[in-house]
Amino acid sequence: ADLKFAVIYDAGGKFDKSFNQSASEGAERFKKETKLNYIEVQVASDTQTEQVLRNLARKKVDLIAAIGFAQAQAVQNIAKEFPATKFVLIDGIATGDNVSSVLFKEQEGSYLVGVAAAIASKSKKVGFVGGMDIPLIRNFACGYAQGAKATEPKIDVVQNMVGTTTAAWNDPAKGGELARAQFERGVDVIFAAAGGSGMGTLQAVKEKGKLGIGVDSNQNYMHPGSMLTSMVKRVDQAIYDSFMQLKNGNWKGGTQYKGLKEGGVDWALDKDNRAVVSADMEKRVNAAKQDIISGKVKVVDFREGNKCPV
Amino acid sequence: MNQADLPRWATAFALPLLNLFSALLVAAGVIYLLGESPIESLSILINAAVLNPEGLGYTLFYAATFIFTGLSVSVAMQAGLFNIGSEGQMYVGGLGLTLVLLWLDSSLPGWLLIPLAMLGAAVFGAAWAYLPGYLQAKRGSHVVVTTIMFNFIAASLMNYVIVSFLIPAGQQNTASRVFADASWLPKLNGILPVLGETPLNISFVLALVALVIYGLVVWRTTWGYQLRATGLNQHAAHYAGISISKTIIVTMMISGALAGLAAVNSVMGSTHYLNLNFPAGAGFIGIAIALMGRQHPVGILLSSILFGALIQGGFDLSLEKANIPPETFIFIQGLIILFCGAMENLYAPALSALLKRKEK
Amino acid sequence: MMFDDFQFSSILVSTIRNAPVLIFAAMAGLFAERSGVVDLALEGKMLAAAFVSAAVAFVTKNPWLGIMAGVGISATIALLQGFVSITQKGNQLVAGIALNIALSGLTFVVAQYFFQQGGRTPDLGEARLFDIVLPGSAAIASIPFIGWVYTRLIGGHSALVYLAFALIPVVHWVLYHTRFGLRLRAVGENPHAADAAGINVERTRFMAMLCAGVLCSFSGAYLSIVQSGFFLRDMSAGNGYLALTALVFGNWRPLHTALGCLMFGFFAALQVQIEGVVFPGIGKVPGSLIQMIPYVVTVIVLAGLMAKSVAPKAIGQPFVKSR
Amino acid sequence: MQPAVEFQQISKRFGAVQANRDVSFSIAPGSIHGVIGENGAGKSTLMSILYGYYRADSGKLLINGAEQHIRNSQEAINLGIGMVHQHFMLVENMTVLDNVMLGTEGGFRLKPKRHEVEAKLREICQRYSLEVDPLATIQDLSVGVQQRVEILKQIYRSANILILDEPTAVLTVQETASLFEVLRLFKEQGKTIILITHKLQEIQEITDQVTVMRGGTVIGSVATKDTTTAQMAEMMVGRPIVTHLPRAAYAPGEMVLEVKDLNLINSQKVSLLKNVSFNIRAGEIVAIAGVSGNGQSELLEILSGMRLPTSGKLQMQGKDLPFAGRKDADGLPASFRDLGIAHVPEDRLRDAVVKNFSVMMNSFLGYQKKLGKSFGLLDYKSILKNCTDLLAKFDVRPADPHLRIALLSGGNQQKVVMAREIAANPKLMLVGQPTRGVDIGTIESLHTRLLAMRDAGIAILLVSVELEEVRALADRILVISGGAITGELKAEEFDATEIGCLMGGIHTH
Ligand SMILES: Nc1ncnc2c1ncn2[C@@H]1O[C@H](COP(=O)(O)OP(=O)(O)OP(=O)(O)O)[C@@H](O)[C@H]1O
Ligand SMILES: Nc1ncnc2c1ncn2[C@@H]1O[C@H](COP(=O)(O)OP(=O)(O)OP(=O)(O)O)[C@@H](O)[C@H]1O
Ligand SMILES: [Mg+2]
Ligand SMILES: [Mg+2]
Repeated sequence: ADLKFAVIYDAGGKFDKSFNQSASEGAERFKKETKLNYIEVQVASDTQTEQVLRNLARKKVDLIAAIGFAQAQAVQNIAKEFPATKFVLIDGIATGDNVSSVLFKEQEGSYLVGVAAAIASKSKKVGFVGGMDIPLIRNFACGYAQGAKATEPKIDVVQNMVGTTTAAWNDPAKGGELARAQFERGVDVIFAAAGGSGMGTLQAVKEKGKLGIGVDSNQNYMHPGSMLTSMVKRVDQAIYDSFMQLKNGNWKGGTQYKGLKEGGVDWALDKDNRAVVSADMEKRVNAAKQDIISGKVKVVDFREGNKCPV
Repeated sequence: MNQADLPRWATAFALPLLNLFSALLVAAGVIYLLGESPIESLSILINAAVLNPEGLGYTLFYAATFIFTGLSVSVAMQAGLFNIGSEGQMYVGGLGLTLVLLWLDSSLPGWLLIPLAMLGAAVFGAAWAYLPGYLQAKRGSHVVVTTIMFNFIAASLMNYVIVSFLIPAGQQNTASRVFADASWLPKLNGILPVLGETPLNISFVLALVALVIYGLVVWRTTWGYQLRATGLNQHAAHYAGISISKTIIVTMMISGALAGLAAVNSVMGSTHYLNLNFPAGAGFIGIAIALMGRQHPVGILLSSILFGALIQGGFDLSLEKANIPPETFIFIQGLIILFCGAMENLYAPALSALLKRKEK
Repeated sequence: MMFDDFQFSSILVSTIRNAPVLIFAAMAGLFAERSGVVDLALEGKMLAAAFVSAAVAFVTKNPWLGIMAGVGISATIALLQGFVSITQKGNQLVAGIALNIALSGLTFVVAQYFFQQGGRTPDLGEARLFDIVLPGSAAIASIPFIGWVYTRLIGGHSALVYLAFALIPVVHWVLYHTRFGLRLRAVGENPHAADAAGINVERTRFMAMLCAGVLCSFSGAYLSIVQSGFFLRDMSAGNGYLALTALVFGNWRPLHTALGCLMFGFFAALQVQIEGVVFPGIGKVPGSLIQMIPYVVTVIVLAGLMAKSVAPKAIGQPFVKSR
Repeated sequence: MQPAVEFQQISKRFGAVQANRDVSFSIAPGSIHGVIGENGAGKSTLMSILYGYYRADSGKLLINGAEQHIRNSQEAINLGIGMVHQHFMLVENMTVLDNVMLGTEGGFRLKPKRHEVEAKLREICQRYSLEVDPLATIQDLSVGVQQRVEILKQIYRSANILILDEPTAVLTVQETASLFEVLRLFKEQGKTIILITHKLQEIQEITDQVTVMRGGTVIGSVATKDTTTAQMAEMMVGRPIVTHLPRAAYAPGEMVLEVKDLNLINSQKVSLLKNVSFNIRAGEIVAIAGVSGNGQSELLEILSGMRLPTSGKLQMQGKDLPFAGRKDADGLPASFRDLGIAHVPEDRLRDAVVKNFSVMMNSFLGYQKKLGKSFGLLDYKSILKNCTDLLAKFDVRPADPHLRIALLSGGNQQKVVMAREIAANPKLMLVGQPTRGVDIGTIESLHTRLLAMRDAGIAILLVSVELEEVRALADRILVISGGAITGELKAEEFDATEIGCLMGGIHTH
């Protein structure tokens, strides 16, 4: 019989223009290429996650992709219960031979866009708008600040979070307002890592003629000309790879950390932001990228000590 | 339009059923417009939520939480207080039991640990409701407004506490560590294996007990009498020597404690860790349940099960039918509340005319 | 970042941008509640209007058509709410909460059905409502203080912002200086007296609901076609409840209520500004705690300064001609 | 001449209750027509039908000879009918002016008409000597003045047929007199007036014709000058009414309540009670007479524990009443009850009953603590038995313990309250306006109860604005004015004129 695949999105949903969406793109690409179908589910709570995982495992799905750290515990439990089923978990760690945990070094990609922002900023004030105030998002902010400060030591990095509940991912009005407030304080480049709220931020950026930086997937296409770049987190690639490996028979469990070196994160340069990125900027950002890959520059992971060096 | 001239069976059963039916009819229309067969959808839903034993287990699991939040809102309503803050009280209640467990779960046996953790949940929930109660009683600040504010404050506070203190080092998930097995609530599938792998646990039984106690206290005791008198006529309550402010504060604390206990089901019965936003709106659903169930134990039980079934069945249905997103069931919940909770008289004139004609 | 980084000018401008969502909704609530109908469904009407405005603006490429469509849907919902609360004499709190829940689900389902973007509408692009630049801004902008006042504080907002602020005196005038206002207040305070004076209580309440529907729609339109540029599920984000709080805070009086809205707008702006600021002596306060500021302030204000607010007497009670 | 109003076979039913049954009678134009009857006889219902508030199930209504179908109050108003309701129909937080304008505002803007109406109101006030400030807010006005506003409204609207439903129930003697002056003026102007009242002397004093109702039907319609109050009473109740109730000789016992230098100053720094001192012994009825609003309500509230005094010494059987050191009176009435103080408050619907409770649940309000058994469980079996007994003993109609108390008439509600307080077997009974709005049959039975309590050795403090009631019950009369006791009389010294002067604050001695 054909192999069976499934993707479980977390509460953000498949269309979050962020990492869930990225995961769905990866699965979609796999489907196009292999003609193998997959099941999609969105869960609203941790209890449901376990229920769905168990149902899928019972239905003899071969590989289940669980998107988001919130599913870690449920994957852990079900993986133990169903050793024959394989799991790939994004952004979280679960143990077991049948689990592949994929973590991204968001700080490295964020560092690069921080460098770009610092170069692009005329006012030497750059902004960050985060969604919900959680360590993952703070890690984005921290990498961004490290990149900006490394490029321009005197630079100001203004940071705001939209909120403290899941509603913070769905409040574009506040996302836009935070951007406007930052502009009034002199900020002219903003990195938005806020899901749906970030859409509002980037809208405001466009409206005020400033520069914005997208997150997770390449969001440059949204407002060509006012997008400086996007910090891409290749969840799609991770999903695609994992599905492919299973198909090709070389799937392996274990924990992987994907940074610049592994191609897990990157900055986006395409036709939509070509005009905004100067040759000098491109050179300097790529240099920073090489420095990180080579280990010359070490970007601190906020989550390790729950604090940011800058 | 007057319910008074209808027999009891009509107001208690016929009208609510007619209303439920109407809500489902509207929902069926929407499902039809979405391009799916309403009848097939309904049968999937009923099958997934009620007929399939495991589905029923999930339905009752959700219902257990809703019974507690529904009771929380109801008891406050009896005193004339509209407690919108059950959500926040449940959230903070979850912190209470978590602190107890993080502290003691490695050293105490389950039979001691579980009651202590529940106590922690109740105490924290009550404490979170104390201030709105106090401000209402002593300063006349609207409890509706203060409890809404306290929900927001709880969300920020809990975010701060969880993110800053509870996430174990090196973990990504915004949640506390997993509690020791001793604290896991016994599951009912131990007694009823037919329920299969569901998180349904003894807190459902506790919820039933809470319903009975609620009914007894409110309708059969002096304190319940005083509570209701206060809710219906504060002047008369004062005249009767009832301390209004004490009643308000104590009621709010009981309401908060019940909301806090609502956390027990999902945190100690299912996830076994405290995570961000775990109440997921159960406190607000409690308002709907209290209103729909008319603050009556049987009503609360039935509406809790109905809502549990909608969540469980709706979720399964959305898995099978790609065109029906789970949000459809949020819409249907709203419809049911609207028809059963606010338009209870819709069919009263017609029904009473029908009955009259029969009499002749 | 240091404490002196804190910019008062930015807070003021931000306050002005934050307030309209609340002002429209609170004024809507004011009409409904002064007539005796509790309006817990502000949130739902706001969401429906936000969605319909955005969807129609997107399809027609015209924000004004979007706003009009939003008015239509919000008014329709308000009348439905009226049917339940006034004609059917149902529990008004239940009706409000039910509509909020139903519309939160329905807007998602419909948006998903038509646009397939996870309950989002596409970006409105040119169909957004843009900020108005006052005449002569370019010339005045460079004058130090006056330039800022003219181009940023007074100018540079969308038409809806001006509408919101213009609404405050208008609502005050309607409520206290017109026949409709007099009847509205009477019906909300003592419907039996109004009835005895020959006033049609139900019709007056329906009129009030209609006003509430129309005003509330602007709130939704402001969210989607001014502030965000698209519709997103649940984007009302509790603003309807906050508007009700402002109403209680303002004792159901238009000017005081508007003040309440501005206060919320101000504290939201303040909170944005002090996030990440190092306070002398205290250090950096965690962002999640700073998020609490508007709510903590509300509680303090309600408890301290303005204890006992007096609601319209007949609020929440359907009008029944007997005891 | 055509009758101004003619009822033909009017019937109206509420659920099981036939409120009006084939009511037929007519009212001559330019006359004052009295309508009397027991509580629940159907008077208010009939008038509500005339005013378009309810619609009759059957029957015809003729106004000035023409049949009319009045569907709502607006249509009644258009026909020149005005009504002053039993409970005032005023919007409390609005001014007199706005209340008068309501429903007749003229154009969309209020301003032009406001000036016009204000001028006209001042003119009317002058012409009818009604003292009302058009710009005052209703809630700041005393009931008497609020009543005047109701009348003012009708004059302003130039109603030709004016219905007054128990207008004098809350008025003082003086206020009633001035109301009647206005009514006589109306009559001179050719207006028709329908007056409902439970006070038969008023019928005697002012009406031309009187219609008596009982159980929803008309018993008869007679010219006032051809009848006496005793005859009317008998027609109403169906049996003769005893007006002078027998009582035992005055033999007061031990001291029960001592009040010394009682003062009350409210939050606006107004002194409501000034150095009030008096005492009550067992077996006597002490009445506080006075125009309402002179501090007697506050006095009752303090003595029942519902409110704290500013200063003063209060002793019950030689022991201080327990309010020392308290910040508010929250919960205090319970301790007062424990000392044997029972209280029948002035505003029974607001204070003494919970409208949405059944009669049974109201039958122990205030005594709930005593009924708790183990775990505070209420013993419904004995509660039901006690309640049924009380209903029978006090002849409450209907004697259904499970009926919502709001559905009882005011008089029957009052019987329930009185029954409850008497059953508590108190040492001191505080009674405020026990017979306000109650029909004479019920008054008779309530008075009989109070006298029986006195004879049984209970101390009773009666607050009443009805001098007739004071005369019928009191052993000693204290007159209160402006928060101070201005005089004391023994029962045998009763003199309406002197009391009237004392009530106005004029000392005669
Ligand atoms: N709104 C109503 N619904 C049901 N029954 C009513 C209603 N109003 C009046 N009744 C019934 O009609 C009867 C007559 O009531 P009505 O108010 O006319 O009496 P009344 O003569 O005015 O008494 P009172 O002297 O106490 O004012 C009552 O016995 C009551 O049972
Ligand atoms: N909604 C109702 N349903 C049934 N009966 C009613 C209703 N409203 C009033 N009644 C009846 O009306 C009768 C008299 O009512 P009415 O309004 O005249 O009493 P009241 O004004 O409170 O008494 P009073 O004038 O003596 O203070 C009562 O017998 C009561 O049963
Ligand atoms: Mg009457
Ligand atoms: Mg009466």
